Amino acid sequence: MEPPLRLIAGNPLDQLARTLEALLVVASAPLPVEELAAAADDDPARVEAALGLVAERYREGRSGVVLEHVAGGWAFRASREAAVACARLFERPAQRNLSPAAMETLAIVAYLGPCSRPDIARIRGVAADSAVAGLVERGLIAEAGRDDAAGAIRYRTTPLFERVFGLESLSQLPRLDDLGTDAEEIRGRLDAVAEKRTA
Amino acid sequence: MEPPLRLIAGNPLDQLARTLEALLVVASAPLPVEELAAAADDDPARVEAALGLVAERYREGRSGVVLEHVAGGWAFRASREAAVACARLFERPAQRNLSPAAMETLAIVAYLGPCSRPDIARIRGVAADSAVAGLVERGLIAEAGRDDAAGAIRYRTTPLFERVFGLESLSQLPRLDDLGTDAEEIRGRLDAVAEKRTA
Amino acid sequence: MIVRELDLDLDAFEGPFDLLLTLVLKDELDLRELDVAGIVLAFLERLAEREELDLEACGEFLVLIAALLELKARGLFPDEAAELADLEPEAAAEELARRLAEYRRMKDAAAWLRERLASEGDRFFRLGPAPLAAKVETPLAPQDPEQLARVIRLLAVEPPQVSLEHMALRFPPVLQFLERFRAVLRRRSRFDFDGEVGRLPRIEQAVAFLALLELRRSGEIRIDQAAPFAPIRVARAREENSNRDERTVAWNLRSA
Repeated sequence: MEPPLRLIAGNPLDQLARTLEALLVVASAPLPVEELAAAADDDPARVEAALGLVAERYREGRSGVVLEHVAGGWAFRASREAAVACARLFERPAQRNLSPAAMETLAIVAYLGPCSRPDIARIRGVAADSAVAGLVERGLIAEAGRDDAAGAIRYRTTPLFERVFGLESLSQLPRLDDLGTDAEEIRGRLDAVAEKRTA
Repeated sequence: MEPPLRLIAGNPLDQLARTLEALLVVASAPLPVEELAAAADDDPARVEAALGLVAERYREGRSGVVLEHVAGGWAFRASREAAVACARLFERPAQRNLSPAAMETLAIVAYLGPCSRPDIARIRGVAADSAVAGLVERGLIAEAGRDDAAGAIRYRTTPLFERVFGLESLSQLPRLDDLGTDAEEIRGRLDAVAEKRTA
Repeated sequence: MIVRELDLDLDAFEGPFDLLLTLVLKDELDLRELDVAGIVLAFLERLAEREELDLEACGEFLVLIAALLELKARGLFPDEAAELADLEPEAAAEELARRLAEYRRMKDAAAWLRERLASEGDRFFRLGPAPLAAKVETPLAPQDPEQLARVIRLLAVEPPQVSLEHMALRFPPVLQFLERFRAVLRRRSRFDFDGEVGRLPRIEQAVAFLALLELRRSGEIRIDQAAPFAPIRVARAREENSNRDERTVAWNLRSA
């Protein structure tokens, strides 16, 4: 362990920092700053400053409990160095055996959500019913109402998805434009094939 | 905050103490020493000693996270000085709303009268097991005998449901004359659409 | 190499290709759940293990997989098949390229997620309430009953019209063609495949072709074709074989 953080006794933020620690250890989901401020009955700007103290105390290498900003809020988790010990004790049903079909379905819902099973089947070329059911059961996606026109149930990713994948929000996903090949390039290849055939 | 605990860097128990912190922060129930030792892959006596370090670091007045020894083993809890803040945290989400799946399930049971899970799943086109379980837990629907044919448990709405929706009785539900004049007719209509949807 | 004995290990199906075809034809396996690319890969792998190119196997495979693909495409996109067909070739190519690009991007997004999960998988956190936290009940806010009516009305929304073309996909069981061809061969010793089924919809022709392969496999018939695209001539095999093999075929179909 590194030498512990020296907090000046009587630092006016100390008590707020301890309150935040308490809130974070009982919370069952990441807490946004506004929610922490409301519970601590304090100013959001002061809460942000106190979170800095807490983050310094609970960081990888210094502590087995680590503060992280994830899924739109702040949460405690286990340090990475303790992952093997944690794995011996706890199962992680959310991420067990995610098949390629499930991963593709998850990607489609994350990028295009809310979207329905027919939408997903359209892109994947394979019906997605069982993949969708599996992801719902794992809590990675959830129903988000029905499509007004066709009446199909639509799905979106859950905060658990962001937490499992370590994302602060969906905006942290890489931009679609930066992924894969664009339509122009594929079009070029199709044309090349067609020319060969007619030649 | 009191001056932080001075752990001698390189204390052989430090790493074990950090592992224990990690295990305790992800546990959802108190952990007995044997379980901690098995997960940390270490000796129970050493685990006891390391727990002493952890208890010293996480104690009332020093930290908002407090290590507590209860009947079932060891667990983290919030410090007493943060009790008011924690109470505010848990009181706040009073405006909880129903998920789309729960609302749909509830509407089906309210309009069609006693329905079994298979009935609901057929009409929705997707399983409703967790929605049904959630509504039962919230007391909005309750068991109402068994299906004549298949013997499946049927559910009906409760007086709490009527209170939450501000209804004196089910006859006050908004009319759905465009779909049918009684429960049987509406059920027939929904069944027909559901069949088309799966075709 | 016998195409129909090709061993498959797919998400939706595990077993020989033959059984898969039978299940599809008997409507016991949803074609929409089937990864056709997986079948192609399995075939190519098997092909690569051999030194020589087995032309007969390739031909048979192409016919079968094309039939499967067409069935599946129509099942998945009942409306769009017609939509694409209505487009000018130029616009159709553009649309196809757009869809392929979208598909590729999603494949890459899935790969990114997989890597992310691998690198973030050592972050453990608690799911659900803390061990010693007071159990809290979050009371429901007062609700508007109109929501219930709205939800039921959405459930009564008619799904998009399924094109009639889709109805034509209710394709006949392969057994029907087995019997039809046997009946023809009882009257005549040979017949022309196109002459017999040429006027049927393409889907039924595909099923008829499967029946033809089945009959040849069991030794009931001989098939001749002078050149590619030339008429397929079907002839009775020797009598003594047919009785025994008829039983085998019936058994195969029933047991599948």
